[in-house]
Amino acid sequence: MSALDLVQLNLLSPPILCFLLGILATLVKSDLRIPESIYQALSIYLLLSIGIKGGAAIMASEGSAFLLPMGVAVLLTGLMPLWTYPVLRYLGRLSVVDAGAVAAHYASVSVVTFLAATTFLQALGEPYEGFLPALVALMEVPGIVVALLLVQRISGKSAPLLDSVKTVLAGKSVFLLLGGLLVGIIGGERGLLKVEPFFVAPFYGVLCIFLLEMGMVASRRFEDFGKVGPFLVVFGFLMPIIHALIGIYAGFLCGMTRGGSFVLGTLVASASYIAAPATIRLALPEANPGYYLTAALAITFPFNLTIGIPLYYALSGLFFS
Amino acid sequence: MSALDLVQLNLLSPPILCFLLGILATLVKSDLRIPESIYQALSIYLLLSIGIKGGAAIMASEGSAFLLPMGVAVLLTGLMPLWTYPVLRYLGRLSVVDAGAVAAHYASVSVVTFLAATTFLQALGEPYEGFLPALVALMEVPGIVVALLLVQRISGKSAPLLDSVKTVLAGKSVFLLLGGLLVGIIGGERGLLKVEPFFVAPFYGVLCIFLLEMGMVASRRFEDFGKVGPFLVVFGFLMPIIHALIGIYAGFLCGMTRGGSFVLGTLVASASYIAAPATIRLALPEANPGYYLTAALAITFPFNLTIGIPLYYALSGLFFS
Amino acid sequence: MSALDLVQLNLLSPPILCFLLGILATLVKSDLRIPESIYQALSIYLLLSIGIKGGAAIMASEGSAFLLPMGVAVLLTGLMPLWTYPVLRYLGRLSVVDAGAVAAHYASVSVVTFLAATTFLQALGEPYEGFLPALVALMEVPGIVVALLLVQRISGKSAPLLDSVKTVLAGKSVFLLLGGLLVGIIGGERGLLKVEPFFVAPFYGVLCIFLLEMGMVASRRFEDFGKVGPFLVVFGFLMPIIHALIGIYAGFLCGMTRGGSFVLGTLVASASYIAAPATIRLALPEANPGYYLTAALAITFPFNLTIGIPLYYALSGLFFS
Amino acid sequence: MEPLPGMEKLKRVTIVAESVVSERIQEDVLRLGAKGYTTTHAEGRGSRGVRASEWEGHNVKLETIVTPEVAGKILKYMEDKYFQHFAVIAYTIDVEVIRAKKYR
Amino acid sequence: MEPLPGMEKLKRVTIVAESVVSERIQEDVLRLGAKGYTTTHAEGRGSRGVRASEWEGHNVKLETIVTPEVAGKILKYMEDKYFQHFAVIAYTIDVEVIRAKKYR
Amino acid sequence: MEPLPGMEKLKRVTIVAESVVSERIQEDVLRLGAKGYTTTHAEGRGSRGVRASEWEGHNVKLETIVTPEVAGKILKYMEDKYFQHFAVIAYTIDVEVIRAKKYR
Ligand SMILES: Nc1ncnc2c1ncn2[C@@H]1O[C@H](COP(=O)(O)O)[C@@H](O)[C@H]1O
Ligand SMILES: Nc1ncnc2c1ncn2[C@@H]1O[C@H](COP(=O)(O)O)[C@@H](O)[C@H]1O
Ligand SMILES: Nc1ncnc2c1ncn2[C@@H]1O[C@H](COP(=O)(O)O)[C@@H](O)[C@H]1O
Ligand code: NA
Ligand code: NA
Ligand code: NA
Repeated sequence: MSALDLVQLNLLSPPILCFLLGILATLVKSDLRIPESIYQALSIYLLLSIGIKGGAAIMASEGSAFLLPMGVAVLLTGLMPLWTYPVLRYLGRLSVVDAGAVAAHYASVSVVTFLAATTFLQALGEPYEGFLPALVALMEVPGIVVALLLVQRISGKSAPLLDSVKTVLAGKSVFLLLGGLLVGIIGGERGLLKVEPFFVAPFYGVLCIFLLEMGMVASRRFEDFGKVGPFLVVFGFLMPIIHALIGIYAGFLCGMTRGGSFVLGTLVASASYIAAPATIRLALPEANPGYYLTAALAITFPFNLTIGIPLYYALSGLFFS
Repeated sequence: MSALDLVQLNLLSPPILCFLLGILATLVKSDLRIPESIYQALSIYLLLSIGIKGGAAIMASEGSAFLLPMGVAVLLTGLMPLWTYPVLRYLGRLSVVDAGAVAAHYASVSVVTFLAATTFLQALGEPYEGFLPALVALMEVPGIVVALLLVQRISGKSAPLLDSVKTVLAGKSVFLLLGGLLVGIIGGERGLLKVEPFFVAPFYGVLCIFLLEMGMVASRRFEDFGKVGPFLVVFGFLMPIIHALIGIYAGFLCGMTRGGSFVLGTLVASASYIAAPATIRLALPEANPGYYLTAALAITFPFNLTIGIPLYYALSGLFFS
Repeated sequence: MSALDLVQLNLLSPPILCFLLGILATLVKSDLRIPESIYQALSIYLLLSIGIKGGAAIMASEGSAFLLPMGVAVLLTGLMPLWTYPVLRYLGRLSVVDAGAVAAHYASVSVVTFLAATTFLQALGEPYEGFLPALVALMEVPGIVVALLLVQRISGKSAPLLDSVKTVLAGKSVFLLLGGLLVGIIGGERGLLKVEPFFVAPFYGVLCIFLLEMGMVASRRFEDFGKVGPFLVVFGFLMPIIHALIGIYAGFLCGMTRGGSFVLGTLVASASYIAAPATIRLALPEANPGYYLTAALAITFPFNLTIGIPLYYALSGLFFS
Repeated sequence: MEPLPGMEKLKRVTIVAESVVSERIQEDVLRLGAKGYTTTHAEGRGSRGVRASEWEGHNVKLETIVTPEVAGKILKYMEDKYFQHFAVIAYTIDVEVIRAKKYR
Repeated sequence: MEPLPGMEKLKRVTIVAESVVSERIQEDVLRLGAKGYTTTHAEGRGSRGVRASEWEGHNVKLETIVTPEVAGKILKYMEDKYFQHFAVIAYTIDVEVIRAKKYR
Repeated sequence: MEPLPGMEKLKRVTIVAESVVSERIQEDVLRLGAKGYTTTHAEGRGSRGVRASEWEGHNVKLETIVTPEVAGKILKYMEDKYFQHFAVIAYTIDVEVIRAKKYR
């Protein structure tokens, strides 16, 4: 498949079309709104569903093939602030807290980007490891913690780190992912079977509605591009590509399939706009959400969803061929 | 099938039973309420789903068989104010704006009435054209615009017509229908397949809950019958029958199936209570919602849903036999 | 199957796991919240779905096999206050209104406990009568009315009993159950078929989300254990077991299957935390919700859901073997 | 602070009540002379703690603009009828309105 | 009652409007000089009765803290532009704020 | 305007805060002496603009009826603790209540 075919395959899938429709809704000033409670219900559904499927897949997988990739993914995610922070601080000239805050977001992951990546693989008919949803849960937290530690180290003031770790672990997104994992692991294949018509079959349709809303949310922030300055815009487009390459290569080294390595790469490339913002807002209140949210939500997220995913898949061909 | 059998077939289907249950809820003063956000979520689901299915059906249909019926449907809808306005103004003695407002509602369409008509055909096992959902999207707007133009002409004052056209096009109901159409057309059969377990399979169940709410909404306005005067009550029952005959005949002339012509007739017979009220409220604020909403929502809508649909189907037998 | 196997079978099913997850969410102080409108939508879905399935099952059942069990269930439920009231008043030393209020709750039923019982039977592969959902609807009301009558008798003041009966009958939970029954009876098998992908297939998944919320709701009240005193805590654990035995035996005498008798027993053992509290709050405002809600919701409900159900099933072996 | 020119002083009564009684209170308020009211969903904490049940929803906040006389009547009625057994609070605030006759 | 020490008096304008006009009113309010506003979903009863439609949602309540001058302008504008045809009410309340310059 | 007979004057403190800090503020308010509070979901516009994220929900409006002393304490605390970094506003209104001892 040519690069253009890949882009097209991605852009023309209903979830991504709905994302673009959401952007259009903002552009034509439609009065369409997804009520807040519905947005929350959809999130709860998606997170729990990912967790349960991941858990059931772990139980179904033979041996412990998932341990190495998991360890590597967690490590990678934990290390990311070590290079993103300096880039942001010294190349981007952000303040200590702002650099730390942005680093935290890029060192965590975006659940919806993950879903878009797996949707893409399914359309392509390319297989991937079933335990990947478990990765999402594990990759959300470490990078945030490391970034906070870094800021604490550098600025010298003792932020309430333990509090932050508790906040992020008990925060609803991580709680639902891990909780779903538990339900999936304990309930196993048999449990999954009973709830399959709810948690599995309608999943992609629900994702469509969710992405419709995400399109509106992201595009409402497009106008903030000007405020964040050119550096952060470039960062938001380039950094994910570099991260994707690192992630794909890591997957390759762990012996994962091409599909799995591509998903891992996309996860590494993605920036959190759910777990991270909530945690950072409380742990580093002096950091400007105008920087970290705009970069993660209005630049990197739409980029990954539309161009990034087919690009990373094409790039994964460099390692697998 | 006898006329009575048809009425029974319609009334005893779960969606219509739920509509009646909603009316009952108001009568026995139940504290049952569908939360506003749920009502909005159900609407978004239904509209998007209709659009996507219509779009995919257009792509699946061979040739351009849908062009003629579409053109005719749009034309018909655009012409409707030309006779409903004078009837309302001179027979009904409504003021210029009130007559224009009511005409706008009857010259647009009701999405839920459309759904009830197709449900009925499915219960009957009668086939119909797959592109019909696209008709719904196209028939919502023109009649409203023409009615507004008419009022502007007659009253001499220049209403902000362009604004109104924008309002109704970017309005959530039209936006979702057209947006869904686009997603369906671009995503095609293959896209539909992925979202089928969400947007297609549970559709009739969702419609049940929606109609439960509509029953409550409509019956809460039953007491306004007295306020609108006898003319509008008669108008609300008779006009749809005349419109249905026109619509069925138009379908017949276009070479549509009996099922398709019946649906077109029902669409023409229906009165909008979603796109039209929102637009009219802003474009003609001096018009009394007590007239147009009561007629469209508390008279014509329940009439079509219960008696109208089997009646129009029986009437379609006059042309097809 | 050993008793432990039964407990495990129950605890490890996804709905119960989600209930435990909800308790965990409160314990770790997660900020997870199910929005109120979603909770209400899920309830409406579950109640309507139970009703429709029950109604369709009644139509599908041959003869009038359901009449005897129904009559017995209603009678049993109506008699319950006659022994629970004295126990609460004289052993528990509650005031007249408080004893009456608690008695009313235990003489009604919990819909979700019913669902957990049938989920359990399905996991076990044990058959049960299809008309059982109809029982739920019928067993909600009589016990509440009798308890109110009793209080009225004893305290001598004429509470607005007719009002209360109207409140509970038109109250949303009873209205939806009975309304669903009607839709199911009138629409029959054929109607059910159309709405099956919405009302039947995803049911257990929806139940999971609902129980996640119930876990949070119940556990938020755990701290009230201290306030209600030791008697009510013991009552909340022991009374259900006695009631379960009575119910199972009644089912046995009516010639029901083991599965059906077990479900009847569980229903009798359950305490209402939906229809009863709303009615009692208005009819006996001087009764302390701290007693009746804590007992029904924070003690008996979690007990039945986790230990009670496998226990009652094991106990049903005493009669059927 | 002086009232803005052309405006008249009235009272706004605010009632926060557990949902189980909110529809009744809406009827009460109109019967006691209010010409309208505005309600919002609310949650809250107070001294009484427990409510009927989650299924009933949380609290409802009702605000109604009325003459001082009607305000007095409403507060009196709330006190007599609801304060003892239900989770209800009520208070008044001075407001300034245009076209006061809408509220009389 | 005396103002708390260090606080300044301003006006809070409250507008309850049927949802169909609520976004317009939000823009109006900012244009007329308000520095911010807070909105909540509301339902209500008044003299006019019917609204556009359920699909549009119910009412929106908007509260904005402003100087007396801006308050006067907003009320005047509401009266001229919305009172006749739309279900809209507006009134003011005296409030005390810290750091009043945020609202000027 | 004169207070209605039998009523006492108190302060109502209103706090509008981005949701990420709303639970903390609820605890703060009780700790500082309030006997209860009422919250509603709110949205809004102000000078600071961006919030944590949509996933956190919008703003929460909290209203609590307290004595002037407690009101002063709460405002002071909000100013010290939240005003600089969080999207939070706070102000007071004079209210009249029956049975003022519920709020003391
Ligand atoms: N001091 C207070 N300030 C504001 N609202 C209050 C206060 N006390 C109680 N409330 C509200 O009134 C409701 C009933 O209070 P209570 O009857 O004390 O439980 C609570 O849920 C709160 O919404
Ligand atoms: N006296 C009143 N007190 C409080 N709110 C009112 C009052 N009258 C009207 N409203 C609110 O204003 C909206 C429009 O009122 P109306 O234009 O009179 O129908 C109503 O839906 C209520 O939310
Ligand atoms: N002048 C104002 N009047 C009413 N509410 C305001 C005002 N300014 C800000 N707010 C509310 O306070 C929140 C935080 O404001 P800010 O910190 O200025 O962004 C906003 O989202 C509004 O809900
Ligand atoms: Na990342
Ligand atoms: Na029409
Ligand atoms: Na019971």
